[in-house]
Amino acid sequence: MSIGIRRSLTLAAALALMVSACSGSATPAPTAVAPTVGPSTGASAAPTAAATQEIKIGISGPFTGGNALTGTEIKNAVTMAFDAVNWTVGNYHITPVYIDDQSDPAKGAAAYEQAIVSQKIIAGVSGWHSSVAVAQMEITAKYKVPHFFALGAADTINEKWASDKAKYGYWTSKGWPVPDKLVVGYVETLNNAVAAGDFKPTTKNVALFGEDTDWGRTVVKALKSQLAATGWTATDEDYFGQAQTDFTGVIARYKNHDVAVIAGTTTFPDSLSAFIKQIDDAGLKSVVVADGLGWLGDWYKLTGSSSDYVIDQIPGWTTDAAKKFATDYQAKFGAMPSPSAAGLSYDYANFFIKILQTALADSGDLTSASIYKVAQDKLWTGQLKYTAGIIMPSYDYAADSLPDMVVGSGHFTFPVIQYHGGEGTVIWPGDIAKGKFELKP
Amino acid sequence: MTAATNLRQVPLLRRYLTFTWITLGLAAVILVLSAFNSPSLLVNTLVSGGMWAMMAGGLALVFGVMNIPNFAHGELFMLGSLTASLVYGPIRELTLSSKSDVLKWLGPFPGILVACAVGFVAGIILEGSVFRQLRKRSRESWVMNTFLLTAGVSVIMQNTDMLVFGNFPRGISRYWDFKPINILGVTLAVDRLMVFVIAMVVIAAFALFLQKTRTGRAMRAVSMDETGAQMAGISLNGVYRLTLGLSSALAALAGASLLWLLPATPTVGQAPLLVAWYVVILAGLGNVQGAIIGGFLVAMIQQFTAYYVSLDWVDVVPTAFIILVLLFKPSGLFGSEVKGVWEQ
Amino acid sequence: MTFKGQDITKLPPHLISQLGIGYVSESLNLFPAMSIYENLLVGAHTVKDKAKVKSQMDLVFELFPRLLERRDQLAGTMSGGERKMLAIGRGMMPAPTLMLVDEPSLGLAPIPTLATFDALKQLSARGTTILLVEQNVNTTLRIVDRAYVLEQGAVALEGTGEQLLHDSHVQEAYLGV
Amino acid sequence: MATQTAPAPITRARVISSSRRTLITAILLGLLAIALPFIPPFTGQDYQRYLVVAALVAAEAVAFDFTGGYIDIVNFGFAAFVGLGAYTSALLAVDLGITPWIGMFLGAIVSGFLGLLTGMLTLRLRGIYAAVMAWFIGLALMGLARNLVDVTRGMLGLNVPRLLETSDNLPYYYIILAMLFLTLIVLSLIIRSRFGLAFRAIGQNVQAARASGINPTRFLVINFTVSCAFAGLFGGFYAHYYGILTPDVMAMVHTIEVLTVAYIGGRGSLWGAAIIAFPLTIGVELMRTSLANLPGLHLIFYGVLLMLVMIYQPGGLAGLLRRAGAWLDSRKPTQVKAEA
Repeated sequence: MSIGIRRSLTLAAALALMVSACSGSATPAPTAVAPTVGPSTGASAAPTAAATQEIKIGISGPFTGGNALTGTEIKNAVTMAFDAVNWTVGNYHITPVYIDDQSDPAKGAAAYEQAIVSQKIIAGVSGWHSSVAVAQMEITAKYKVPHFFALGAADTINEKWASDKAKYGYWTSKGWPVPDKLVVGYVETLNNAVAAGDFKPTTKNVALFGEDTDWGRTVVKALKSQLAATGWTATDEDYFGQAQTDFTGVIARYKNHDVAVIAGTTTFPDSLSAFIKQIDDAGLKSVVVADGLGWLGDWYKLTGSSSDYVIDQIPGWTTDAAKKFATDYQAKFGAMPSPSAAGLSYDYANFFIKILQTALADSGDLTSASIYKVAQDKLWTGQLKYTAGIIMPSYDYAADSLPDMVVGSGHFTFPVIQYHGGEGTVIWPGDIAKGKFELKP
Repeated sequence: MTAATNLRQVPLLRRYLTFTWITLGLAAVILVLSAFNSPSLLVNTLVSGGMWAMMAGGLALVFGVMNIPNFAHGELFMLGSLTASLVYGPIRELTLSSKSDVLKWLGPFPGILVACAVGFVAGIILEGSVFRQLRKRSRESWVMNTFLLTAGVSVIMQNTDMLVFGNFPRGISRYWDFKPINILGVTLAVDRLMVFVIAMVVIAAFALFLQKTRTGRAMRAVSMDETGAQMAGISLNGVYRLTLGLSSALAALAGASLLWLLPATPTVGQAPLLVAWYVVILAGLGNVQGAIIGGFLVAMIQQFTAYYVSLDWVDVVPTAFIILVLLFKPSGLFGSEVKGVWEQ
Repeated sequence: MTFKGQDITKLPPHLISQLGIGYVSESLNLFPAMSIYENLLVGAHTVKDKAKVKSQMDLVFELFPRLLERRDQLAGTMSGGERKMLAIGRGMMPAPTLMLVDEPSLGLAPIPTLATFDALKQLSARGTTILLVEQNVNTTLRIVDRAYVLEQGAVALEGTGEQLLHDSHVQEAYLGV
Repeated sequence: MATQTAPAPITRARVISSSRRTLITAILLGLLAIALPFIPPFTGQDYQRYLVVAALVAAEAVAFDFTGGYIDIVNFGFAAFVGLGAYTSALLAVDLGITPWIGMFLGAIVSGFLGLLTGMLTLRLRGIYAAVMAWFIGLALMGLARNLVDVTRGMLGLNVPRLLETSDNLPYYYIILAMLFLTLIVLSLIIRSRFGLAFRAIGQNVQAARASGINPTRFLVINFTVSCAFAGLFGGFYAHYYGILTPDVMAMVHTIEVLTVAYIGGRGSLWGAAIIAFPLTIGVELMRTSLANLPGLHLIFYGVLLMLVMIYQPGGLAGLLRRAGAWLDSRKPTQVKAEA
């Protein structure tokens, strides 16, 4: 009996540990919210000019799990942007609510619903996975809470958006266009190099690779169709899961197929750096397009000189403001940020703050409804754009691009770059190119 | 008594016409033939096989001696990887800047050795603080209970690593920054070759240890008959401690020597763990010798799938193959009625 | 329970063996996938002195020449009698002062049984105290110095082997005379 | 004399009272589960979503325990069977327009059929091998779901029509709760029938069971099939509740999630898993949101809890309650005596 009691006590202690861990900051029981109630959240009190009011904003991303690295960058960058305005817009004080989707659509949807209902966020910003976005779109539609600039790119989002714009329009905007619009840079780079005589491939064979996620599959699909349209043949197509680092068998096959170009994408830093090193080790002279290499801030530490002549598509820290951001970020969080996750999220967070300010100026208060109105009236029409960003010259949307932004020179565009010694040189588009495509000797 | 019949001497011909030997023979023939098509298949099979053998050997040891299906084996790999990156980071600058080739060759070893030691200590702590506590109380449903315990350890270690050291990959481009060398017309990075050499040396030392030393014999004895071992004056707790220590040291060693391929992240151990499980199930749980051969077999299947089919199927094909093997040999290729960590 | 003045009730099994108590269980607990030689070596696990291991092994092989013939055969492949010999041999390896032997005749044919008892007798002649638990009363009583008859958990009779062999109760109840 | 005759009636009384107590407790807990959405904080939509998740995990854990806790074969591939049911039902709805209400049951049939095949394969294997075999079959299944992009859309994710028009969580809760009750009742009835006895016999000792005239093969296969069919049913619910399906649903982590609940609830009790799923699932979710600044900390707590339970209370909640029940019973006779 005494053993039994001791065991029970231990179990009780463990449970107590668990409960006390969450009770500390658990939110008080919310008043019942009817499921279809519209923009009631947070809108109850009429704004009084002087008194400071509290609002909550959701910041979404994969903060734990396999993509936690990217999620952390997003979180840090958004936090830095809000820090700069002291978490205030007019007389509103903003409290962040971090929505951790754990890279899982089901968990992402649950976390988002919790943030809306219990924490009472009135709008959300940022995000990473497309599959999570699709699941969260249901939630934003259900509560009519607008969400801005999640980086999920796949066309499943566009399809869903188009299927019922009134409903899914609360997923107001994507922060990343469908890959079709971006990979055009690679295809043009390659074809221009062939036309100019800088690249004289013996075959027109291309090997395509991608991580086995919505992102990887969409990019490879886009690359494949655009390359096929310009006379290339995809002889190899491989997808791989997280932490795949042995590519030697695949590379042996590439060798036999005599591929002229190896092109693909992954956000897994270990996979991509291993791939590039192994291509180099095997002595392959093919042109390597490694989309996403620069997404990891410290990638050069992993690849070393193997990354020379590799082609990527990423904005660099080119402007002084961008360099300052990168330095500040590194000082604060101890690691180099990536321009695509941290940089874009930083710009979008600032754009989001601008939207909040506009909503306050236009409607006199900050509610889900007033914020959504700005999206409808000003963001979607192109009236409101953000040109003070550190990555892109301009972030703007147009009726025919929605939910994507306008892509192209002077707007949202990813320059194609080629690496030498860890530094990228812009080689496309022509108007901002700083160098020429070079073949690996 | 079944043991006796199973081990009773069988005619030489029949002994080698078993499912196991036919499979291995076929594998060898295919491997050699395919080498004419692409020699890299042979070379890469050998090189990756060495890594898997090292990883799976430790897993097999723990199951063989202690009956623990260790799902935290991947986190010990992670621990090795992390330790090596922390230790090697400062040393790296030093050796890279030095003119001496000897220093460049030796530079990576302090990190690898420290990682190995840290792994050993971690294993001993794990045994004392977790498995020993359970053993003192109950050995009922031991295999499943310890499986859950290791799952718990895995979750705790992964997330602690994330909280303390963060998510960003701590990696290096290469350990041994020399020109790739050419073997059979295959260019092979020096890192890859060195890992193969390390794996072979460690496996050989490990085999010798198990077969020829007093302690190694004690381990094998415990794996076969715990009561008998106690009667002979062997301390079970001592053997358990050493077993988990050694197995963890092997995993940490693998993690450390693969740092150039797999940068240290909290989840870096998951993929190697899965492969190690493929290997031990294919070979027969708790059989170190089988695990070493199985490591090469799984490496071969993976290389062939990647080469002839596509990378997409690289996890599915070994799985299907193992299911097939289990249909004919329900306890793995080298499984037998007699339990022993080294003996087939 | 004490041995040489030390309480051994709570000692872990491996320490008991280190005190010089050897034990041969009725199920033998051999290491089936090890050779005879290796089984004996494991038996000498607690002996650090290599020369002593060698001399003990020679002693085992002298008592059981059959084990020497099959030195490299796996324990799992041996016959019942040979396994029993090996178990006793393994128990002898640390040169115990007291050896507990549990039912050595269990499952053995008469001739191997006699051989086993003969070996035990020789061992005892060389100075090892042997505590034997046996149901094979007739043979046992002929070789032992002292015997105890346990009935329902208590000692019912005790004496030298010779005395008990001629005791009327023993003859009636156990020898069927 | 009196003391000698006393035990018989008391034992009978004890049996009746303890089974009556079990029944009353079960009904009370059932009523509590039904009333829960009206008790704050569960009135909120987000908490009601937790309730749905908890009830789903509870139902899965019960189906899991039916195999793991009785015939002692741990189905490491459980999540894959859930996923198979989910994909079957989802694809039927997407491609053929079959209503989810029928699709879910067709999914259950498909999962059950694969469970039958798996059961027949794993029969030859012992203990951990059977578990790992099921795991590998699950991995192979997940690989198929990932790679057959033309059919499943792979990692791109499948948009699945939802079970109901409404996005309110409450009706979903009652649907899954009804499924949970149904599962508990059906499986308990099976366990109480002669099947249950055979399952236990096989789980404890296959050889002995065979010796006493039980054909283990048949019972093992039946058990596995039933468990997997239920898994498939819940998979259908999963797909039509979340509206999006990716092969990740079949991942080992989900099996471990279910297995953990089943084990902390107590092996071989069915109801232990059903009860513990609620506090455990909701507790972890709350901890995750309240510790969002230290991501991963909630998982550490979870791991520690799991380990403490496995070491100090391997019988889980069911074992604890059984002991508490026995303790209550042991007090009764003394009361009787005192009154007498």
